[in-house]
Amino acid sequence: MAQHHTGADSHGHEGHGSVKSYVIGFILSIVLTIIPLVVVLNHMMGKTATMVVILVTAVLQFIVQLFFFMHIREGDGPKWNVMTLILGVVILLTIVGGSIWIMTYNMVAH
Amino acid sequence: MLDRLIEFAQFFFVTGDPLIYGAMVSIALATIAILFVLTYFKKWGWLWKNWLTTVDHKKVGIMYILASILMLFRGGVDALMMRAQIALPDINFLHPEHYNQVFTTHGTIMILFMAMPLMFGLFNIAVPLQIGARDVAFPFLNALSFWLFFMGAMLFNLSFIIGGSPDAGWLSYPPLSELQYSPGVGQNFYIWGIQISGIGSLATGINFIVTIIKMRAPGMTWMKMPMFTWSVFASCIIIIFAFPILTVTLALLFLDRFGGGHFFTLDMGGNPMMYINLIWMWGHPEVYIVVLPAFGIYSDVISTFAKKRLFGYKSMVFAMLIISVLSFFTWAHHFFTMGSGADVNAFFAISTMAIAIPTGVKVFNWLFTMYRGKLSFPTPMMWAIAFIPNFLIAGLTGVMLAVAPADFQFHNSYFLIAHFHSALIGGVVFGYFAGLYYWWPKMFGFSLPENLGKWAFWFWNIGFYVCFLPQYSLGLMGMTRRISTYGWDTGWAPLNFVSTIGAFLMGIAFLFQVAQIGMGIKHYRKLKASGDPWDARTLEWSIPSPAPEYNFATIPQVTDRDEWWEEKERRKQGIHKQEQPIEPIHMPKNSAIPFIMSVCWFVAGFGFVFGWLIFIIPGLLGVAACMIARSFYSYDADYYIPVDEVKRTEAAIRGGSV
Amino acid sequence: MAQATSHHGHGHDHGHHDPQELKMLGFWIFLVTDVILFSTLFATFAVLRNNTAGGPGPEIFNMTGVILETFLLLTSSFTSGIAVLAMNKGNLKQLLAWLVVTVLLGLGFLGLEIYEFVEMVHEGATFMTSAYLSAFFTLVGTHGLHVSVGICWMIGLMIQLKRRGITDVTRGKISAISLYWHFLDAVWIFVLSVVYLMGVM
Amino acid sequence: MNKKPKAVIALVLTVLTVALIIWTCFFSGGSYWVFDSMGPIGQAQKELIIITTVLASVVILPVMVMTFVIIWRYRDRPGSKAKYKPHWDDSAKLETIWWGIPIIIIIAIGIITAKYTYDLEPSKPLASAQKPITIQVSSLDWKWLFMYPDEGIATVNTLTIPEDVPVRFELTSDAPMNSFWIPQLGGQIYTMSGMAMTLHLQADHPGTYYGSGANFSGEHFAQMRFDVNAVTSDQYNQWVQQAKQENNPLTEDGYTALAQPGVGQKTTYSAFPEGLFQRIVTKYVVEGSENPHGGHGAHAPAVTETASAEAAAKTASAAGSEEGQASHSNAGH
Ligand code: HEA
Ligand code: HEA
Ligand SMILES: [Cu+2]
Repeated sequence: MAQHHTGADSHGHEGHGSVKSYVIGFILSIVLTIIPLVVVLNHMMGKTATMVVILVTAVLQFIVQLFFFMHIREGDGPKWNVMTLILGVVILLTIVGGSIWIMTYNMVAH
Repeated sequence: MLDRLIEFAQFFFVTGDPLIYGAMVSIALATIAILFVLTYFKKWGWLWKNWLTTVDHKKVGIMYILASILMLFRGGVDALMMRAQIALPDINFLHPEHYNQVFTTHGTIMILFMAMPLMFGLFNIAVPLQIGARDVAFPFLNALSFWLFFMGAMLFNLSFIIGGSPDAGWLSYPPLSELQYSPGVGQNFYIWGIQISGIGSLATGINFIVTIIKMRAPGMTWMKMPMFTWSVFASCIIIIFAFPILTVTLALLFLDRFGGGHFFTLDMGGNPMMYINLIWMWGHPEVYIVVLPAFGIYSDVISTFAKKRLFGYKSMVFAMLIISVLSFFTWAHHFFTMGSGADVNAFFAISTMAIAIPTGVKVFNWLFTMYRGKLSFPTPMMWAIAFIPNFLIAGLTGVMLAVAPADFQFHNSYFLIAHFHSALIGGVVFGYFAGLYYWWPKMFGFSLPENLGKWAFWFWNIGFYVCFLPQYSLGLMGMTRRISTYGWDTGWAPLNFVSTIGAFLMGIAFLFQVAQIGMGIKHYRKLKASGDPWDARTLEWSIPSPAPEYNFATIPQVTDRDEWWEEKERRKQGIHKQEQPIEPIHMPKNSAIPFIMSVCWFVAGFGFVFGWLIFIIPGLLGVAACMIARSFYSYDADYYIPVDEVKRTEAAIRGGSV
Repeated sequence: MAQATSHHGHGHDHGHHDPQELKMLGFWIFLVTDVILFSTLFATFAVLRNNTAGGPGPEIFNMTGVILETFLLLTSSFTSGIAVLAMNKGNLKQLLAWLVVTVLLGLGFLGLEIYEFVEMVHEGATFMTSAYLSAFFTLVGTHGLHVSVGICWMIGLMIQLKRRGITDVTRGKISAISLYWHFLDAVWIFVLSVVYLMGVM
Repeated sequence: MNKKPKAVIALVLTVLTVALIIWTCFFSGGSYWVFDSMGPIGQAQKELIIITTVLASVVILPVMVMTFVIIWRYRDRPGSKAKYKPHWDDSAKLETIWWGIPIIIIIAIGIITAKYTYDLEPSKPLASAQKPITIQVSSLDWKWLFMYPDEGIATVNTLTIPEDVPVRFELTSDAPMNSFWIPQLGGQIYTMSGMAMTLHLQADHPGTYYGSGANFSGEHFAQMRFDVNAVTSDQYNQWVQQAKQENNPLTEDGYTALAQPGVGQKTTYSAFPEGLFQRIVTKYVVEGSENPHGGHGAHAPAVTETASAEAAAKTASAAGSEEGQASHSNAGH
């Protein structure tokens, strides 16, 4: 914390974590990267299962980044950043899912 | 040597059409005239200091509005040329190729370079004043947005005289827009014109969201915010999620054309349908981006001139937010006939219709704002009222189009053209006109002569119906859009002729508006407006017209919705708020970077259009240099206006009483 | 409800909003728009992923390189976080040191990525070969471009830090770049999962 | 100046113009092809249009009337007896009504739409005792090529079909995307390169109908119109015989020339190259493009050299034939 800063705006985003939280985050993300790598490279599971593992670990990893590195829980007042992010993710899923769904029927002969 | 020069000129300039030569000459003459006037009256410094480098939201707003009126003229002339060509069968006024360019530029200019900037202009004029703020959150970025838009628009318009205009429709579907079928530079102009101004739009979206979240005057909770500000917020939510899609889509098309990519090509596995899918993911939300602020304007205008609080405020807010989210789930209704199967069509048909529900709620609430009100009808109110029947027709036909199997019969016909002009003119343009007339006194300190305004109104309104009602019929008679001619045997001639008459009535209406502005300027002393000429309700009317550069000498303390109206009521009862002491006011300094950086973008964009590295490289280097300059030297980009000066200004404009 | 203005620092100006707070929120929203940008690219990639037009497919990936890249970027995300911690302690030297480490890791990542691209082009897998590869190079390349911009930006900030030390303004800028850097890491995870892992599985 | 007469004049003018427009809309010679349906699909679509329009108008029209009434009644005038309640801004009861009614109407329209969407899915064969005939359509720059695989003949910009017989159109494009539309028979569908679409239509009465391209495809797009001649079965057979005898065949070279950009004339050919349609559809398929990783996710089966071109066309067909549909459901896991 920057108590010694007399600047007006030392409220807000400085509460950021500690070395500990960064280290935990780092370790978690490494583990979450290794899991799908191992599963995929060794062909350990069937297609669907592998897919699920890849996606689940990716999402978990994203959450780890958000909480341990990007500190989305911090700051006072309403969490505008979280709200925009959630809406963003909804639109993201729409874009990707919607495109795949619609375009399934319009694959070119290739 | 000379031969090669001529050859180059023939490739570079658009040749062979007297209309275009005429346009070139008039553009050249106008430019020379402007340069001369600026030099003769020694106005270059004034132009630079007061306009080109300004970061004041009010001036940025005015520049947006000026540019958009210019674009309305260009788009309108395009429309009249089209209508002249198809007034009757077998007319040879425009060659087919030229006709295609005209409707493409008409659509693109009207939506991206007329509606969007007019909307941003009104955002800039009204939002900070309505929420009691000194400026937007990022004034520098705001100026940059404007100049990016402006340069993008200029780049796009340049295609008229240099290189050739795009001619693949306002959304440029591939494969038609691919190199294979459009080898000219027109499509590149399209891509870069929109791309450059699109970055600006995205930045504006972010800017206003932060402004509205963070800069409201103390006491102005969300549920006390003026409805226009709410609508801007809802519209900006759509902007920030929709514009990145556009950016990517155009970038991919450009990569196809410029870098040999295969996203949307026919060969090597490309899939043109993916472009259609992507562009509508932006394109559909886009129409709600432009219509939501219009809804906000109607709300403010109607409650002002009904002298009544807006009915159902909470449901209005809720409806608007639902619309902005729902607008992302309906895009496929623009290609029901692509054969995506019954599941897809059924889903998107229903999601589209669902938007009718919140929209309807808004209509009912407007009606009930007027119900038990005391209605007066100055021009802003007339536009607002004319909108309602108009938009009901647009909505009804919208729902008809949303019925997927029925759309198989409507798609790409004049029925569709009529639907979206009803929504875009009756909904969007009328709304922005209402806003423009409403805030005009606040912008310039004088009102516009009402009389000419009413003439303009009636010509627009009648012209609108005469032009577009017949088009519904034409659609049902099987007339398809984007055809440059048709045969006598079709039986479409009489209705088309009527429609063209309507278009020219709207053209006359526009001339009335120009005259109105001209007369206003001429007699501005007589038309001088007070701070609150409409006896209105929201904070922007609590300060003088035009607003001083710092807007509010002291930031108001808000206690109610319609704060200014309540304040007037309180004053009538003799309750006066305690005056806050004036303090030094913190202001951003002017900056030349937005202008210079946008010029650099223009240069780079021009280079990309022709594939000329001698433009691309310096352009991009210039952009980078501007960014670095901003990052390194913006540590003292602001200053304070001392108390004395504020007091002096206030005394001058308010005639002594602070 | 946010009455942003109610807590202002200088105590004498109601129109004054904490500029760093505004910028942070603006920057967050910008990042979310970037999420949308990437999701459009992901959607394009997903739709075109089988359109190899007889050309090479995912079998040509050099997974060792990709795994290395991943760990470099992960680590750099971590070190950029540590840099922020140093900044919060007011330790300029440490801050600069960690930023240098971050930049080096980032450069390593970029170098490997460029190497991978060059290899692929040599094997005949170019941007122009097929829709699949166009989508691949654009998606991965856009991420790479973001990383490059981040590196330039970080170097620029290091120069500014040297000149001006840790102030409110530089503090805001460092917070922004570290956020950006974590964000790029998160995007990479999805590139790894969707492009590489699902490709070779 | 008294304002009222002016407003009245304006109103009268508006009413007059609207009346004039309506008059031209109905008595000026054009005919409403969309409502003058000559086949089952068009008929069903017309019904659907009428049902949904009426349903939607149930709210829209009263609102329209209400608008005028409210504006008239609450205009500010001296001695107005209308109530003025500046602070009345909320009513739970009213709000419920106007959230509720549109919701109900939209649910109704939605259900009807969904039902018709499945019923009128263009790839769905029509119920008929007659065996359908197949016509292959390709949009070219800027003309329409029709091929009759069963009869072995082909035409440009003119289409002849037997009445009362379902026609199965297979559609593709050898030029920028277009849309195949015969308003009096039923709705349109896109023609796209590299894909084969299916559209089933039928004419119930003999006659000549207007057909056109509905999706902009470049310079002479306006010339992409064709006639549809619906004739009796006898006449149809006669026409086929005549077509075979009196015309030249479309050769490979002939097709290459035809596919060049340019406006087309009505032409009939006695024959056309074998498998031309399939070759157009698979024109951009690269030899040996079997995807080693294909088959997962939503993916239309890749076309291999071994697969017959016919099958290729079918599998590539978007919402194509039943086989096509089946392959989708497989693909979707
Ligand atoms: C500002 C612009 C705007 C607005 C607001 C709208 C509003 C709507 N639009 Fe429109 N539309 C366009 C601009 C707009 N549109 C454009 C530009 C195109 C074509 C682009 C191109 O192809 O070039 C287009 C095309 C378009 C299509 C594609 C047609 C085709 O290509 O074949 C469809 C189909 O569903 C559609 C539907 C709708 C619907 C359902 C609404 C709804 O939001 C309308 C809702 C409003 C109401 C319904 C009225 C008020 C409601 C009530 C009083 C409540 C009760 C009502 C009921 C229960 C019905 N529009
Ligand atoms: C906000 C958007 C907007 C606005 C305001 C308008 C305004 C008008 N539009 Fe536009 N239009 C679109 C958006 C818009 N349009 C879009 C998106 C398309 C689709 C494009 C595509 O297919 O790709 C389209 C297409 C379109 C078509 C279909 C073309 C075709 O498919 O072939 C037509 C035809 O009638 C038309 C007509 C008009 C008319 C008459 C006006 C009138 O309101 C214009 C009023 C006129 C003026 C304001 C001009 C004033 C000028 C003067 C008075 C000068 C007089 C001088 C001379 C005559 C030299 N428009
Ligand atoms: Cu839409």
